Amino acid sequence: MQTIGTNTVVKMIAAAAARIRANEKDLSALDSATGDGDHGTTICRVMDAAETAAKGDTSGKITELLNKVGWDVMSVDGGSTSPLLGSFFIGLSEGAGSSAELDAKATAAMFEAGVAGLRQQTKAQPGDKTMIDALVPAVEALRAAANGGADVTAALRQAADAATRGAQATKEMVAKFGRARNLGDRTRGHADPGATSISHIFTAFAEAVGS
Amino acid sequence: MQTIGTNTVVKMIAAAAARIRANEKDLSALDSATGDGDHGTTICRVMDAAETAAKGDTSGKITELLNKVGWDVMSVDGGSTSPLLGSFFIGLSEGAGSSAELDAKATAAMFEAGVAGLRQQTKAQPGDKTMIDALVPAVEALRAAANGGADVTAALRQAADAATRGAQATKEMVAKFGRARNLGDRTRGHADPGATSISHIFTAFAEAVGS
Amino acid sequence: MVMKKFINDPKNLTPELLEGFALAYSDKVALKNEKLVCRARPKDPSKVALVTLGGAGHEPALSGFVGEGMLDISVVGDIFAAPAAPKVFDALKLTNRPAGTLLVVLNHAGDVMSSNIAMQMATKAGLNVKSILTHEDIAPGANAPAENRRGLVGCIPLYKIAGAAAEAGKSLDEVLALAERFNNNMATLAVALTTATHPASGQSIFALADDEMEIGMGQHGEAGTGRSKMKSADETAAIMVTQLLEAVKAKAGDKVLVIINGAGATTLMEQFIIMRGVGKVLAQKGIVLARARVGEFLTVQEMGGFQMFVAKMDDELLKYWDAPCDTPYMTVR
Amino acid sequence: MVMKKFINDPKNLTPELLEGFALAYSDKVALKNEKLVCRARPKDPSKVALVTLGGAGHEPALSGFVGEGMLDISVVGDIFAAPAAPKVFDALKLTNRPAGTLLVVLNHAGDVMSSNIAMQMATKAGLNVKSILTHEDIAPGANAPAENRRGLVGCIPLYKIAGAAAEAGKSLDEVLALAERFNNNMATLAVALTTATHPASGQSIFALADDEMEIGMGQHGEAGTGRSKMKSADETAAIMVTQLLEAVKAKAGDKVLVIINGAGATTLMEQFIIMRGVGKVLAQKGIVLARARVGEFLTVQEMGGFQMFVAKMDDELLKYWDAPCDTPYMTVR
Ligand SMILES: Nc1ncnc2c1ncn2[C@@H]1O[C@H](COP(=O)(O)OP(=O)(O)O)[C@@H](O)[C@H]1O
Ligand SMILES: Nc1ncnc2c1ncn2[C@@H]1O[C@H](COP(=O)(O)OP(=O)(O)O)[C@@H](O)[C@H]1O
Ligand SMILES: [Mg+2]
Ligand SMILES: [Mg+2]
Ligand SMILES: [Mg+2]
Ligand SMILES: [Mg+2]
Repeated sequence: MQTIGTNTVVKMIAAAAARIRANEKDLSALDSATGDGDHGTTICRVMDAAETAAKGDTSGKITELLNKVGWDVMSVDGGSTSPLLGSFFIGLSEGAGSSAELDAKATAAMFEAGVAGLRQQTKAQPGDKTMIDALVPAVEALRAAANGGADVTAALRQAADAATRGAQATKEMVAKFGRARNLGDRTRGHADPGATSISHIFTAFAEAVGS
Repeated sequence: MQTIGTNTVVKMIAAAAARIRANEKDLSALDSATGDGDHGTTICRVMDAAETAAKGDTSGKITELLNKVGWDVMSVDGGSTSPLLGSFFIGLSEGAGSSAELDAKATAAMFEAGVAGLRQQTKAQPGDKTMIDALVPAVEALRAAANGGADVTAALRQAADAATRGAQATKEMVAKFGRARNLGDRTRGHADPGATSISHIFTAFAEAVGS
Repeated sequence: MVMKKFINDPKNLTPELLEGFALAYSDKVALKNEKLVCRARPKDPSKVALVTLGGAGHEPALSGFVGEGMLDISVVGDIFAAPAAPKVFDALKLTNRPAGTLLVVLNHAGDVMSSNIAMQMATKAGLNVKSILTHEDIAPGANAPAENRRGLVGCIPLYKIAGAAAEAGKSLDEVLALAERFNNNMATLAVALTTATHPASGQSIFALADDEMEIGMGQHGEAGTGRSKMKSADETAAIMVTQLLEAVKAKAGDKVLVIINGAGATTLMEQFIIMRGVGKVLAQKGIVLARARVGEFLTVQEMGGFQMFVAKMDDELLKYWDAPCDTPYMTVR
Repeated sequence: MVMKKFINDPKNLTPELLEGFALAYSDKVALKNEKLVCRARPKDPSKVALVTLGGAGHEPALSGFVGEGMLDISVVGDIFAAPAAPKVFDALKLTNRPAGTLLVVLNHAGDVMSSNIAMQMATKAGLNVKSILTHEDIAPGANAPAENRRGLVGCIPLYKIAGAAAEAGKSLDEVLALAERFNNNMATLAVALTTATHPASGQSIFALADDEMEIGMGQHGEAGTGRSKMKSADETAAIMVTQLLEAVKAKAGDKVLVIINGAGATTLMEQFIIMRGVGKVLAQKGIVLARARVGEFLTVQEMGGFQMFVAKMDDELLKYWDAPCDTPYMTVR
């Protein structure tokens, strides 16, 4: 696929929501090991809200669609996940600009704006065992692939693989943010639930675009 | 022994307190089966107070000694046991009158007044599975023995045996008073703790007088 | 289950807890004779005094409501055990006044015996004292003889109403008549979910299976009549409030006061959800929720469960319920 | 352990509990937009408003203190989870007034994010809003950076003091300055004994051995630093109050406010015994127990344990602490 438009964006979000729902129990179990055990529930509510907002879009504009998704995600009561992902989607909306179709480079720019939006809400850095550890490498891989001439499908595939590796790598890390922070060393050996969710979301994005 | 005086009364009360202390755990266990499990604790505190009051007597008069015992027992915080036994001892005090030495008949009259004092505080009747089921037959046996010409030692021995039989008989009864009442039929098969205490007290009285 | 409690010597539970309580609320209460919780600023002696008695271990319980507009003295016994009669008599002597004293007694055997003896002593001593017995538990049936019905959380709103009438300068007979009217129009039902440990003995006070609850259990684990499988909050609320409304003969248009009294471990979250369930039944029946309170008033250590209290109110009762009071655990402006 | 709670559908816990709460206290609070707990009789708009936010499941928690003299609006999230930023912004719009609004935020990641976003939205919308962050937990050390220190029960006396200053007509800057002074002179330490079950998931939120306690555990079972064998009430009280007094730099002659905040299952009996232990240490050090409160303000379901709070007070802070207020769970005459 060379470019993505609103229809594809809706498909991507719906696929991500479906994949998150299928993994709800696992994600809560991961959060039980390092945090308070509710991440599966919260990320499901967040992605359900995102899906509903995306499917309900009547503007036909990527930026407006994503802005609505962002606010609706932000409106979910649920600890850290909803402001973080809400800001991510609002960032995507800002990054999408007025384009109706985004090629690989424009997609990379959109996701970079998403990361910037999310990072406004937290001081967490790569290595701190948070969703950032999946998100940052994913978007870096996306940018690298786009700059290297890959199409959207291939670039998102690269991003998904990087997100999955990033989430895996959190196993070796000690949590410095979120409710896991207090467990310190005891978090080692468990993947971060938020990072794992991000890897599911990017994997679903890639599949939705690829298929 | 033909008569009892203050010294013997002190000895009787001290013996009863010692025997109750030796059975504290068992008495609480009985109360656990039918009530709230505190009877051992409470009856110990009651009899400790009785012993201290008796030993501290300086009046040399049975009625004053028992009146002090009664009030001090009554002053123990502890559910039903302290007003019941406090009233019993105050009744004994009233029954003792001004005599310095009590023969078997006078002893029987004293204990009858004790029973009357206790029964002012409760509507429980024989058969209701309370301390009355040991106390009433004990004092009836005491009266019968005294009327039959027995001396104090023999009469108290009869009373102790009747109290023990009375306490045993409560096993077959269903509680109608106290905290055991709510358990109804489930109290069958367990001796009443209060009646068991009374049997210990009379047994100790008889031993103190006999020895 | 092992007992896990912050205590020192189990023998000193009651004096220590009272000391800490009086320390925290020294502006409102003062301890006398170790176990008499008295108002820090005594009531004007021209007004009727209110005294009550009961065991410890149910905090805030009776002593939590000593202060302006409620109780003058709470006589404290030991853990789950009535105070001795001479102490109750001491309290009656302390409040002795021409206006008289009302002694409020909850129907529990030990409390009744101690107060009977204390009342006899007071009468002999020529004190002007009357007493009232609360017995609003409907677990044995709303029509069971009064002597078989325990006094539960209903004593606390009764202190509030009688206390307000006393502050308003009503005579002993008037305060008693008002308290009796309230007493005759109130009902409580308790439900238990999980047991508590007796803080002195460390023993569980009863046992329920993991999926069982029991409606009608008393303040000390006394067995009730309604053991059943766990029910939802709405079902539980509906069963209980229906019986309570029937017991007080409330009909459409009547005004009721409802109190949800947590036993210990049951959360306010749950109590609010129960309250919501009560509200639904009241709305269906057209009965007016005139006033409500939700919280822990009379507890049973860390027991899971609650007491539900309903009283049918008239304008005079509501006036005294709304009157100001200032105690450690109930203040009305 | 199996969860035994009076609930209906676990998905509806928060709206149902809020409905029951608002029903019981309809004279004091009213629900708006399902999860904004507002004063039933709004404050005079010429006075500064106070808004706060936080998860549910900690009842009475923040919403219990909405009313005259304390909070104007409490924005409620879900069980143990912060409310969404747009709801916080809704509350700020509702209280919008020239006198301004103070947003009180407890230092928990979700709450901080939501309130940061809401503050950005408010600033964009031209509202006159300032915010204050409570972070008085000393579990990570009294000198740990503020961002690592959680906001615990200290928010509640802060609402009281800032709320009283607002009622007294102080400006937003004055209210904020006073609140900051209190904020900088308070410290809290929590101790846990037994776990609680998350009422939606039914899972235990942490585990401790039968003979263990943990000093420093957070509001949601977040691990602390001081796991140890069970200690007596006096030992526990002494360890905790000593650290707290040090944290607020209290010295002989200073006046302190102490709050013992039960976590859920720990009885008032125990809390009073702890209070007595605190009193002994204060007496030794010649520090004055100026004011105290003992009870459940911010709970963690049926968790066993408590939070101990100490604040160094001056005359102005005491004046506002003593000022009248009228909320469901704190009333001062
Ligand atoms: N301050 C933070 N910065 C970045 N990510 C965070 C932060 N706090 C939490 N997270 C992410 O959120 C995940 C937990 O989400 P969730 O369980 O829904 O929220 P909560 O921690 O409020 O219960 C963590 O695994 C982590 O990836
Ligand atoms: N109303 C009563 N009349 C006579 N005896 C009673 C009554 N109530 C209790 N008892 C006696 O007291 C005993 C229990 O005593 P105890 O456990 O000390 O008091 P409580 O029942 O207050 O815990 C019972 O076994 C019974 O013999
Ligand atoms: Mg979580
Ligand atoms: Mg007993
Ligand atoms: Mg008892
Ligand atoms: Mg959470």
